[in-house]
This record gives sequence, structure tokens and C-alpha cells, in this order.
Amino acid sequence: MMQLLYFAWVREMVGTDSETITLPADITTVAALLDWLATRSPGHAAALADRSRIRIAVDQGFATPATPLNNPREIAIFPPVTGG
Amino acid sequence: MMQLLYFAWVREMVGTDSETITLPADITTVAALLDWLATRSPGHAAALADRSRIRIAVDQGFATPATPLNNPREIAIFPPVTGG
Amino acid sequence: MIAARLQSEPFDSAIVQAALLAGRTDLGAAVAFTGLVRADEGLVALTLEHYPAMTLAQMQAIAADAAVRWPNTIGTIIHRHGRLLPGDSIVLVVTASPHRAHAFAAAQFLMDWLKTKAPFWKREEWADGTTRWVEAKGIDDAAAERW
Amino acid sequence: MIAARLQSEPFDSAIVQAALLAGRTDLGAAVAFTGLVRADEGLVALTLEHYPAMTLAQMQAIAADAAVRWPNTIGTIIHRHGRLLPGDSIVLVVTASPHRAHAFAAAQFLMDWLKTKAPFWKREEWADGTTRWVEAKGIDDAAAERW
Repeated sequence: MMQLLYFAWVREMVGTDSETITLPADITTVAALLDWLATRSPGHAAALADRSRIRIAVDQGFATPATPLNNPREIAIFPPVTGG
Repeated sequence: MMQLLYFAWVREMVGTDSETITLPADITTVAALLDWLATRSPGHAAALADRSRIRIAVDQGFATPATPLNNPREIAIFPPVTGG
Repeated sequence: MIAARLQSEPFDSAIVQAALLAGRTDLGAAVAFTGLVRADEGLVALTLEHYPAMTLAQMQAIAADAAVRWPNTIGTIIHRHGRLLPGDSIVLVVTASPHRAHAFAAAQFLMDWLKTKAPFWKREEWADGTTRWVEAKGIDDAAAERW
Repeated sequence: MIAARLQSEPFDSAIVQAALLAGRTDLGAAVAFTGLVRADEGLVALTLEHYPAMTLAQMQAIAADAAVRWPNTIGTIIHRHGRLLPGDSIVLVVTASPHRAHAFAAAQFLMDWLKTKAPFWKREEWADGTTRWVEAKGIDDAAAERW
């Protein structure tokens, strides 16, 4: 069981700010997770369509598509940040 | 008739903050003025001994040794500035 | 030490700077950067969304990184979240150092990294009722790359 | 417009910044630099001598130069003269601009030029009764050369 969090327009397009999932055993990288998530709903697919506009944090640290997933508790998916 | 102004340690070494002089006709550059001033007293000589540590303003604009003197009203002689 | 705070309330930069300098006698330079909501024509409000569990930790990591790069420099960074109006302050970075070059450099570094590494997202509300998520700027990435 | 002031009285940077930003809606970034008398061990006071007829005019020339280089940037510079104590503020440079890079650059430019072009001289008084004129620093000339 792990928590997925969505922020900003990713949250709006997916339609929820969080969901609890069980990560399939064959999903071992961030890139594979995104591919799998995109199949969950049209909203997920739309939000994740342009991967260049997607940023990821695994257990609250920035990750890349190649980052391996070792029993993460929390993965956040969001647009490039615009603070400051 | 023109006014000479001295600031900071130049003022202290010359021993006055200003003097009124008549510029000799053959003093036509800042460099010549400094050479001539250095003969006026031991204090002047000491203050002007190291020209690399002297800065000049002619009529309130920064000047160099080569700056020509065309009837200046006010020449200031001082160390490199240390404001800010 | 560079402290980080995350809050919805406004801040008073003068009070923050006075607190930073209090009791210190070795500081010759203080830089206070304030980021403000620009009142672009038709902008009604700006809402800053953030990632509660990560944002403050990320701000503290950026602050700790700056403190290693400029060991003589102290500072305070404050970032607001929530709904802000044109003219409101968004972010404050105050740095102080024995010499001005370090105070300026640390403040610029902190701002460049807050722009590109702190998990905040800005949503604009416009007078015509539309909303728009602010796009990240390549110029901010370029600014952060220089450090 | 970048205004320049020369005064012996203290200044309040928050009031100066608020006055600068008042009525403006296009500013996203404000930088306030404060230069302070460092309380170096044994320093009793610092006296800033200046050249009354030239100093303010020179500050205004530097301000006008900055306003040409950064046309969207507004600012206020204040330099004190007279006898100051450790911890006292000496100089304030406040700049504000639509974007932060310009506000930071203009503030650094103004400080670099005030350090090397404004006719001020600092005399230190030490606890042992001696006084010393501060020497100009090559690093300040180098900083001013970069613009």
C-alpha cells in the first residue's frame, strides 16, 4: 500500500488530490509507474500525457524517470514548481 | 583665484581643509599642479609623496593627472574613497 | 545558520532583519529580498499551493546548502502559501554577512533555488473569472544552473 | 527614477521601501541592501567625512546611470555621514523591479559604485585612542570594474 499525491493542474486533471494504491510488483521505476498510472483513467492519461511537464517526488525527495522504487510510502506527481 | 580643498588624511597632512591660491600660468595640468603644490610646505610634500594614493576632482568631477586645467574654480585632493 | 519558515500570514521584513542581526557584531552587510504579487492587468489573486510534508523540509535543505556555501552568512527565508492579492508579499530572503558580496550571493542563490526546487505552484485568478496555473520559466532554471 | 539622499540621521529601511513601492503595481521584486558598521574588536566609532559640494551630486549621477541601465527599476539610495557607532547603518540601497534579476543587479551596481565613486572617507576610532583612515580595497575596484 502506498500513497499517491497530486498537485496543481495534475491534481485537477486526475480529479483527486490523493489515492492509495498497491504497487504492482513489476513496477520498479518512476517511468514504469507513470506508464501504468496513465492507464487508470482518461484523467490520469491526460495529466501524464506530456512527461516533460511532469515532476516526481518519491518519499519527499525529487526523483527522475529512472529512479528505482523500493517500497516507497509516498509518491507525489506535480508540474514544474513555480514558487518564489 | 581658485579654491583648493583637502579631505581625509590629505587634509590632516597638509594641515588645512582649504586654501585659496592663484594658479601660476604655467600650471596647465593636474600633474603639474601636484608637483607645484608639493613645494609649498613639508606637509604638502608629505601628503602628495605617493601619487598612487591621491585622487583629484576638478570642479567637482573626477580628474586624472593628465586632465588640463582651464580656469578651474575648485580642485579637491583626497585619498581613494572608502564610502558605502 | 539560515532558518526557513512556511506560513500563510504576512511577514514584516524589518522585524525579521532586526531579529537576524540582533546580538551579532560581525556583520557589515544585510540583503533583504522581497517577492511581491505583481498587479498584472486583470489579475485578481494568486493562490500558492504547496506540498505540506515536503515544502518546509525542502526549504530547510536549500537553506542548509547555502549555509555550507557561505559559512559566514546567516539568514532567514520565509515563504507564504494560500491566497494572496496584488501587492502582497510572497517570499522574503534576508541574509547578512561580514562582506556584501557574500550577502548578495547567498540571497540570489536562495531565491534561484526557491524558484526551482521548492514545491509551490501558483494559480492566478483573473477578472474574467478564468484561472490559470503559472508556467515554470526556463530563465529560472538557467538562473539556478549557475550555482 | 532612482533617488539619492545624503544625511547624518539614521534611516528606516522599511519606511523607505514602503514609500518606493507605494502606488506601483508592476513590481515583483524588491531588494534592500543595508551596510552596517562592523563591531570589529576594539572599534569605538567610525566617522564618515564627505565632500559636501560633490558627494550628493555624485550619488545622483550614479543613480541616474543605474536608471539608464535598468529602465524598469526604481530605487532609493541613502548614505549617512558623520560619526557612527558599531552596529549603526551606514548606507541603504533599495531597488524594485518587475523581475528579480534586475532588482539584484541594480542594487549590486549601486553599491559597487558607491564604494568606489562616491567621495566619502571613513576614519576609525579605536579603544586605545588611536584613529586610522580606512584604506580603499582593491576588491571594491574589481567589483566596480565588472559593470
